[in-house]
Amino acid sequence: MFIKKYIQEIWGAVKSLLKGMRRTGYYFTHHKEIITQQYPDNRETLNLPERFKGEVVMPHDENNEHRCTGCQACELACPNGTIKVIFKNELNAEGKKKKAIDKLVYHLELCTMCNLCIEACPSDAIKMAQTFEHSVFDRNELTKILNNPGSKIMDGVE
Amino acid sequence: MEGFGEVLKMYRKTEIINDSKAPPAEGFGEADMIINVGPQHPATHGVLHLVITLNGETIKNVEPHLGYIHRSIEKMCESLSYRQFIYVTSRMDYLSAHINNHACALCVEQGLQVEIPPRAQVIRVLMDELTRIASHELWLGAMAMDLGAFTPFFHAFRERESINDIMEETCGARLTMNYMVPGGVMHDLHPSFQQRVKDFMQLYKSKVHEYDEMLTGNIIFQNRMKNVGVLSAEDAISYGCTGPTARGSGVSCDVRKLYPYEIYNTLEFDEVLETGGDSFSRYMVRVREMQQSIRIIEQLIDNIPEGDFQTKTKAVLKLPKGEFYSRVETARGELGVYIVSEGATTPYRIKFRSPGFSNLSVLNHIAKGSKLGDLVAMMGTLDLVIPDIDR
Amino acid sequence: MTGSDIIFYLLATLCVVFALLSVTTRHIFRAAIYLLFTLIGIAGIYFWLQYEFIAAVQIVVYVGGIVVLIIFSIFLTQQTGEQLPKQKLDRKIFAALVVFAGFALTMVQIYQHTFIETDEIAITPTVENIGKKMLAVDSGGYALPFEVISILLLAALIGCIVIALREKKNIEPQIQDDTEEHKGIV
Amino acid sequence: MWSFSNIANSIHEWLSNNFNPTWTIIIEMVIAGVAVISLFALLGLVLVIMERKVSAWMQIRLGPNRVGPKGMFQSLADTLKLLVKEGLTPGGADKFLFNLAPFIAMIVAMLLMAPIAFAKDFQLWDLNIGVLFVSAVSSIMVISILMAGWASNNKYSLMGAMRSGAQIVSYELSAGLSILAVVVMTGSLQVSEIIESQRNGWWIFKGHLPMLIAFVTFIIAVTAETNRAPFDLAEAESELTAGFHTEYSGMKFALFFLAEYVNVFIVCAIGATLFLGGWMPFHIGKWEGFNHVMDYIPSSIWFFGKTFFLIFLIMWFRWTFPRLRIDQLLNLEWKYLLPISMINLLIVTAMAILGWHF
Repeated sequence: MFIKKYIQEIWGAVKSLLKGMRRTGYYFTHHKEIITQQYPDNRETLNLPERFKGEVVMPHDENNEHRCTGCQACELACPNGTIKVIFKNELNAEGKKKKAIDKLVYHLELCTMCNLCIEACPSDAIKMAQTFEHSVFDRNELTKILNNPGSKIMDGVE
Repeated sequence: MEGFGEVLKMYRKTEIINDSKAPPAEGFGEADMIINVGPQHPATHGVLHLVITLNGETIKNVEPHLGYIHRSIEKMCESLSYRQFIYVTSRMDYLSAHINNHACALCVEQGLQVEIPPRAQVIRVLMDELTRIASHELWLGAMAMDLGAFTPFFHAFRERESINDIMEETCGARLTMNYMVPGGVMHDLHPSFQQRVKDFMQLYKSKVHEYDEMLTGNIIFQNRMKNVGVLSAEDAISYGCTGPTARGSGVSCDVRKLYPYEIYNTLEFDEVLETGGDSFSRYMVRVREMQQSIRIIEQLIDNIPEGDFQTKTKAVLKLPKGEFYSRVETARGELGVYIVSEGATTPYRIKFRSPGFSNLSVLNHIAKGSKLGDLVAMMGTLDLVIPDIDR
Repeated sequence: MTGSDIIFYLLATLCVVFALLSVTTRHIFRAAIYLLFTLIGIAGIYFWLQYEFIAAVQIVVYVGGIVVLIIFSIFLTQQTGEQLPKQKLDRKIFAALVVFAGFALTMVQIYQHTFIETDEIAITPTVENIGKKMLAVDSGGYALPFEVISILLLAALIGCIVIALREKKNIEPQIQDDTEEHKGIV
Repeated sequence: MWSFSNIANSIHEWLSNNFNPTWTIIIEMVIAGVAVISLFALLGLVLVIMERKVSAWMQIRLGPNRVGPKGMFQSLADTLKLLVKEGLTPGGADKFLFNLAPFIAMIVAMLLMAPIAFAKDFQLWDLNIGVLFVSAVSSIMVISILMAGWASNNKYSLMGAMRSGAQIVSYELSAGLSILAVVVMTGSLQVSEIIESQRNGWWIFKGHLPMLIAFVTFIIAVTAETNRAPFDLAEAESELTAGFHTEYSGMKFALFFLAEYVNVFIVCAIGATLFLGGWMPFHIGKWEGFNHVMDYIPSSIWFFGKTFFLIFLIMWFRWTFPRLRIDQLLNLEWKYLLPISMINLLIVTAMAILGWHF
């Protein structure tokens, strides 16, 4: 019958709407389900996974020594020309001239965090850091020199 | 400043040309109105530009204008080596970045003729399916928001967020992971991967009924979706639609079933088909597809074989002279990667067959004669990702 | 002059000024809005007279109904920013004369009419009284005019539906043609 | 018992003793105007923060939590921002009407405050057609939206205005019919009399099922009339960016925004007055002790409690449902709400004649 169908239709519609309202009502009263992370406040407790790709850094040990031989593998592997290796000639202990890196220039503004340079590095000289707050006021600050001033290559790394 | 004045004059001139007094386009009636939706519009989710001819609220014609986010990824890939070009494809369909990378890696592997270790295959499939769920979750939320329901957006993002956390832990990034390399995957799985995926599946299963309560069963939602933007199976084929868009019209086109790659032929899962062809069918296909992905993950998560995660390949890859094509099923449809190699370290020509482009092309066909409010429902269920269309 | 008088003259000026603006403006949409203000002013005068019911009905019918309809018809036929063409001087003079003649006729009628004072107690305009009077069939009842007006409105409604239906027929085949064309390609 | 009417009477007496009648009226009007405007501003602030918190908790978020304790002063900061923002007027716009529209929206919302009884004996103007006045004046609201949509010279705005016109004009019918249900029961349009008739029970309980249906129809219709989701087609942001107020910014936008929230408050206050007994406390039949406790709660708290409950209900709708399409919206009105409320009105009339209510 027409009227029966009409009323059934309305009843079904109201029921479906009430179902949705029950769901939102549930969340309105259950504040434990809130998933918001209050980002700048939780900086101390923020735990980024160790594989997170934030920026490329070159670890130095306590003697200010790094592991980079200047093989340019990273420079070649990079799809964007983010890394540039600049050489200098250095005298080693025996007084021989030896090629070593002067600066390893890293353009953070060009980097896409693809991890290919770290994969390519044969001596594990560079790695990804977990920093992610990269905003600066001057674009030039994003061009970084990865090796510390006066740093040397670690002994035994070829 | 002289030059600026000239530009201003030109601008004014074009304004006059675009005036409604100019001779109207063909089939443009007296009562019609042209309205520009986009490139900055909340419903286009990106920089799509639709020129819509309206008669009142009724759509007479939709003309998509593309190119606002064209970055010539294909051309860019030609100057990158076979290892390097994979990461660029993450930027095409950024919601299924993994699957895009997978297609490229498959194509390169086809050229190199390397065997992928079984562990890497399983990892790849797991990641693909996780990406598919994440992509569909985002689509669900965004589409609900297009229809005016804000709350499901946040509920869907809760699940997506936990997938992103899993991705972050294993791949090191949340959206553009670049986890695939020719010959396998970049890292081994994170030790806690299995547990976290299981946690995610538990979360998903405990929350999946919410979509039915908030959307699927909702009478307003059903009215907005049913018999809206009906795409027949013939039209889906002739416009080259793939993925959930075509499967919503009853066209079987799942690459995972028809041209299985990796280990898909050993897995148990159904190709989701709906025969309605309307927006609601497309919606149902995606919702059910998420459950199929969960099913695949369930089969694999406890059976990840031990072994290498990557085949050792040469430092500099060179594909032999020839043409290579590989296809995968992304969250949006079939993605084809076509490489022409001249034997050098970089491809001679690369062509991507992106699913979004063909899916967008049906928009005018299905939108004609429907209301303006339906257009957002159609665009939502076509699941357009603009960088995928423009590349 | 008491406060009450001041309010009356304010309302009266409002009505007259907006009525004049409404016929002199060349923006058609503004004319509708000025008309709206005139009608609201008249409603204000009813409120001032403490005929709240009539005032409310004035707003419901004229502001909520008639002006909205006028605005809708402007929306459907006109373009934003377009001005109406300037009228010729002779037309203006003629219109002014007609208006003046009408005004004079009304005023003459009012001044010649002898208003008879009655001893009967005025009916308080409460809702109940108005309702009873509206449906009364004895002398002084408004049942017949009420019904006549409703038939007129019904006729107008049917006319609207007929016009709307005719237009629909013209549009539909056009859409069908388009879909057939596409099927041909397939 | 402590009451607002005593304060009002003492002020009136003091003014009458010190000034002549004209000045007394003018000063009283100024006081009432200032009170309405401050209530207006306060309501805007409270309702905005309420909406944001309600939406946040439904969407498993925290919501504003920076300005003030728990973010309670967030809407104050928003107001400050809107005040200092530039109010742009687009080039091709009809400047006069464009700038006039938000003020019309405001003035209408203010006028609607007049017949609402905020507490026992606390009412600005208890005119004998109170309810009709509200539904009449609220129909001017649509004019401001149409004006804004037309004057913006923007196609989105125009479409939003057209939609809103069609929507408000049609939903006024079922809102009016469901108001009539109560009017038929009480036999009066006067707000104070309607409240008085609910001394022994609210209409929603006294009137059995037909009154409940009238209440539901009323809530649906006023949600549509105030352009709130799921009927927010006039500003449907995914279709029309922002509908009729696409081109508005700064304070002019804020006025529209405020008017929307105040309208929500007013329709909920009317709903509370008609169906939930206004400031009348909740009484249960013969439970004398219980009724006595309820009487101790001030009448203004009863009124605002009921009103804010209805506002919460309307917000709950907004954050749960998807938006309707324009033809479905009109279908809902003409095929469902209007016939239902018409038949309902007939039943209510029969009930009133036969005296089938408590």
